[in-house]
Amino acid sequence: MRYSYYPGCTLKTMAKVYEDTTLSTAKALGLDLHEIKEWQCCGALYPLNTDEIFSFFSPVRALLQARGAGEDKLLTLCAGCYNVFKRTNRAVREDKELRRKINAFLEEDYMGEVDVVHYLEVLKNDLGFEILAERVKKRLTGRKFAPYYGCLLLKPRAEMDLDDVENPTIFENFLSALGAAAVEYPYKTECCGSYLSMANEEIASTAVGRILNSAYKNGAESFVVACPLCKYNLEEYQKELFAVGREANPKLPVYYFTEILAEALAL
Amino acid sequence: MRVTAEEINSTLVREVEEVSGQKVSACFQCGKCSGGCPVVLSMDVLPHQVLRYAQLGLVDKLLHCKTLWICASCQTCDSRCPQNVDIPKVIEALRLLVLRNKGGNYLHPHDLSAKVLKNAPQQGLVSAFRKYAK
Amino acid sequence: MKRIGVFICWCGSNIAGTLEIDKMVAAAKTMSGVVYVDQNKYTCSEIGQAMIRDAIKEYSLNRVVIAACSPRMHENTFRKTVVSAGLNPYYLEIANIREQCSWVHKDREAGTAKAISLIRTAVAKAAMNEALFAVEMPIIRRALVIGGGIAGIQAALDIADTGFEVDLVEREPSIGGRMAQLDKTFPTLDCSACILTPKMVDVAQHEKIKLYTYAEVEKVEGYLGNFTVTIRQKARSVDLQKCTGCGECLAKCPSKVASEFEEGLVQRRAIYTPFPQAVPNKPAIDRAHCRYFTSGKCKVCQKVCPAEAIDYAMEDLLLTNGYGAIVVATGFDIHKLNDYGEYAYGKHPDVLTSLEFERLLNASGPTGGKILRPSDGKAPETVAFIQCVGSRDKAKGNPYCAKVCCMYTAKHAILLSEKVPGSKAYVFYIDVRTAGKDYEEFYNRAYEECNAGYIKGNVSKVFPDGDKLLVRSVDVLSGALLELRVDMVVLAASVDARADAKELAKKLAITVNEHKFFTEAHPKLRPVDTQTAGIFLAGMCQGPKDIPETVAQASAAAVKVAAIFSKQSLLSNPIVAEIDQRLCSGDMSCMTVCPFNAISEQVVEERRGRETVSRKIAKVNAALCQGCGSCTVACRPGAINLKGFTDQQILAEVDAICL
Amino acid sequence: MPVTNEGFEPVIVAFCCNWCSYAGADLAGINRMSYSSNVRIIRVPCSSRVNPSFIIRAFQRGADGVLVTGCHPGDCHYHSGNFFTRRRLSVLKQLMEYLGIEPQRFQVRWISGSEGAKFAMVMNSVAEEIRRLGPNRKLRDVR
Repeated sequence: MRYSYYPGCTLKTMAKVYEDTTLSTAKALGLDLHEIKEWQCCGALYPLNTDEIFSFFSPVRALLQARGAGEDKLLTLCAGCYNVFKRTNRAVREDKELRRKINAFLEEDYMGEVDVVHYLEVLKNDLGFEILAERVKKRLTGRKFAPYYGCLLLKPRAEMDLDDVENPTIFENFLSALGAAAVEYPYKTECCGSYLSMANEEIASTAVGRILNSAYKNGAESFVVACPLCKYNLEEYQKELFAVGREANPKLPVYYFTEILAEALAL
Repeated sequence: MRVTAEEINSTLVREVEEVSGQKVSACFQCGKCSGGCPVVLSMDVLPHQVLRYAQLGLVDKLLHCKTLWICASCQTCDSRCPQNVDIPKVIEALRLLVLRNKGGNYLHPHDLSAKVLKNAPQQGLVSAFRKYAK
Repeated sequence: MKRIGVFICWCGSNIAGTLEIDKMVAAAKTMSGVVYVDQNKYTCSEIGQAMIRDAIKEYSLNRVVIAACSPRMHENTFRKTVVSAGLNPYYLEIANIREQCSWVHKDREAGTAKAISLIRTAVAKAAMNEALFAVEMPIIRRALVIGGGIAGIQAALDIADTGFEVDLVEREPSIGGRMAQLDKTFPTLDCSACILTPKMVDVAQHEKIKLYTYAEVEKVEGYLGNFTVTIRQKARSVDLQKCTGCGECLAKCPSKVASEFEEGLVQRRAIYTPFPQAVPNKPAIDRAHCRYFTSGKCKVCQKVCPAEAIDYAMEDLLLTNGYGAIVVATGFDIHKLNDYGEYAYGKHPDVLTSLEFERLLNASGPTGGKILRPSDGKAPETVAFIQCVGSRDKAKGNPYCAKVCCMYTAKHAILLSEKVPGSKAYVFYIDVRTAGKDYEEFYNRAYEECNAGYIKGNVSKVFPDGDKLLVRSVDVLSGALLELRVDMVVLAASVDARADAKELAKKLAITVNEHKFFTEAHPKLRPVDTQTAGIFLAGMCQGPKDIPETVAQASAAAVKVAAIFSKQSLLSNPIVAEIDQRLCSGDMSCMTVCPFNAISEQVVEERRGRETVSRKIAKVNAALCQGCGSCTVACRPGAINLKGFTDQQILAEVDAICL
Repeated sequence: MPVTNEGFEPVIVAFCCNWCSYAGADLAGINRMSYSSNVRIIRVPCSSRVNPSFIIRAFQRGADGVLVTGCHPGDCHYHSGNFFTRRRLSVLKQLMEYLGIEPQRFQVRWISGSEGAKFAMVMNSVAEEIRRLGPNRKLRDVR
């Protein structure tokens, strides 16, 4: 199975481990990832205003590259990139006027031919969690993870269409394929504070505190995430919460799901 | 607070509706947005009140509220809104009304803490500057 | 030879005061085919009508034009007049010179000129009028009621009490419907079973009512007065004649399945009566869950049955009966909450739907009428009631208001305060809607006397938190953010049309709206009728309504049925479409535009030279046709005409007007 | 000498459906709402009974304007008849405009049985528009 692959800025720097474990696990599972050339930052956030056009170009150019390489799927990892790409692609497909405007600026016309997929989605739909379970070399029996979805993977409800926004199960099913236990806790889809941590740290810290408490109370030993920003917030504010003594819980490590996948595949 | 008929017909509200693509009149004030907002405790104007003030034409009040800089666009509210109002889009439009004015930047690079500069992922920095500055 | 008489009415001074009668008389005399013209002060009076009758006889008139008030006023009066003089009623034509001339035109000359034009138009049409005959159609004076909830029960009893036969078809093993599941009813707190059960027994004992439980309507054909309906009597596997209802089998059956009647809170057996007061109080075997039917072994019920009533070989029976009218009373479904993960329904046992809570209240329910938490069997001290779950929600649920939730939640809050002293109800609402007699007072009682806390704010999320539930909401009015730890959450799940409403509508040739509720013929003036004559609606199947409204509509439907049955036969409306077989191309465009499914295909055999060929053409069912004429325009070869309003008649009118 | 429209009294044929618009006309009468006497009504069971050929025939026979009125869409006595009217007559309207007939000469209006005042108002405005246009010369038979 071949995919065009868009890494995004963070995957090449702060989240190098996310990319490394993705590439090694994909290879082990027989998934062929081709990084597209000359990609630019996706813009990190999907534009929420109707009078913006320029922020669509970068993702559409990447999608055009995927199409040019003869691939029908573009794989992403960072939840931010996934959100921007998936929504942009949907907008191009559904909004005729927007499509006309975007194409007026581009060398080639893009009509939304490529599908945007997340690695997690590929593992579920293209490989299949049953097959993944068979390929696991070292089952993570007895390990208790709190799957943390965050927002960008799932929302907006109508546009992302990855899983149920209130009761998602894709992480849980992934974990059970690896032989690990998923902790059920009601904060798994509550926002971690996102980019507020850049300027309003107090708010992000409060948000993380609630998630941490809930996961811990329900028996979690660590978090699994798919987003570098979620990982940063969960890790950074756990440190601070302990430093100021507001939270009595021990620190829960935060892993990218690909890290534990690599472990389970004994890579 | 006093509201006049002129304010209710404010053209600024039309501008917010145009930039956001949302109809503020669709909101029937059920409050489901505010109840579920993960950062609502830090807001001075609650999400449902953003729409109520907009319905009353009190855009000026909205342009000066903290809420615009606190919303994380996590889309929890709009994924539950029974009237299909995308509140993050309304807040984005208000934020842009501020940012597009002279001196409207909310965040400058020198505001960032050393910790953020050292450890924060690019994704977070790019997002913050897209939301907080021109 | 057309011999047309024209009669011009003064209507006192209503017409004569503003139009020049003499000029009209003079003009009418010159019109083609007119052999007699007269005037009268009040044509509708007995003297005026006698004058027409006499003139018809004396001058051998065979068409009559009356220039007077609107035909919507006196067309029927004058049709009877000409009939009494031996003419066909459709030989009459009316020129509306009062509402359309004398009352609206002040200029005497222009008004008179227009009146003359209208008379000329009426004369031109009358000259082309053909005799039309209403056909007498016998009525099968037996009604079918589909659905055995309170709506169907009431309709069946009311029809039967007028002396006509009724068949009541219910698909569950017992009648009773949703109302049987309820504990008390608002706003009086009558016990639901106490007022419903006697009616159920009445149905079973009424000599005019025949009850088909565990049965469904399979096929419907025909029209008002003469429907042919096929009913599928599902194999109950229990012989109702032999069964004594002793209940031996119910206790011994080894297969268990979630009880529909108890909303899944407890289990029933595979052989079951849905609830203790069931009518008939005899079980049925749910073959999908019966051990014998699924594995071929068991037969315990047969062994224990003292009456030898168990019959595993029983098969579905198809019964075909004739009915003159049908009442549809199929009720509603509770909205599925799959899209409301934020409320933790299904994730935490103490999050219930309102109907599940209703069963907890009920003395014959799973807790014997005690309000106890499913998780630990303790009485809840605080209960959050969340309104509008799936209602007023364009994004994930129904855009409409379910209408009953505000009131039953007030009831729940009141009953909670009675059953669990010291408890507290929090009601989270968007708006409280209490339009109805004594409803507002009932709601007042909930918060004034029964300690219910009403909070304007839709709950955003319920967080299971140990053995408690954390409810997060805003108080919209104050802007206060609420985080309440409660013991139980009750969700006012919306009401949906039945999942299979569309299929039934198709069988009945009636329509549904975008939410699959059956549509009434007119939202204000014909709220009980469907647009298919002879089929009526009662209860929630037409849209959300409470019990009093349902009962009122059911009784109204019964009167509509009785009104039809009060006659031995029906006179058909002769103004119907007619097909000229020779011209019909069989392209069936007419069929696609007919709102009443009155046009169907038929195959006719025709001689072509020496050969006999068969070809497809359209056929009008005169009993179904309502005479709108839409088909006449759709017909490309011009093979369809509307009797009484033929192309030729209307073109003659056009020509006369434009003269 | 140029042709003028002075003293021109148009003939306007109005097809009214029995259940709404004809009842509306009756109501205008009952309330004595005076309107232009140029309008002559032909009663049809439903506006969907009006064949486009009737309209063309009226113009050929010298009508200066034709009006078709029916129940408001959604309120049709026959449930869906006026939806067909709307579709068919909008096609005819385009055809008429293509032929060079002024759009005001042929109009379709929705008037309910309770709208007597609207009936009178529509009749007046249509009559006024057609009076301004002058006689229909284009489609009239040469007679």
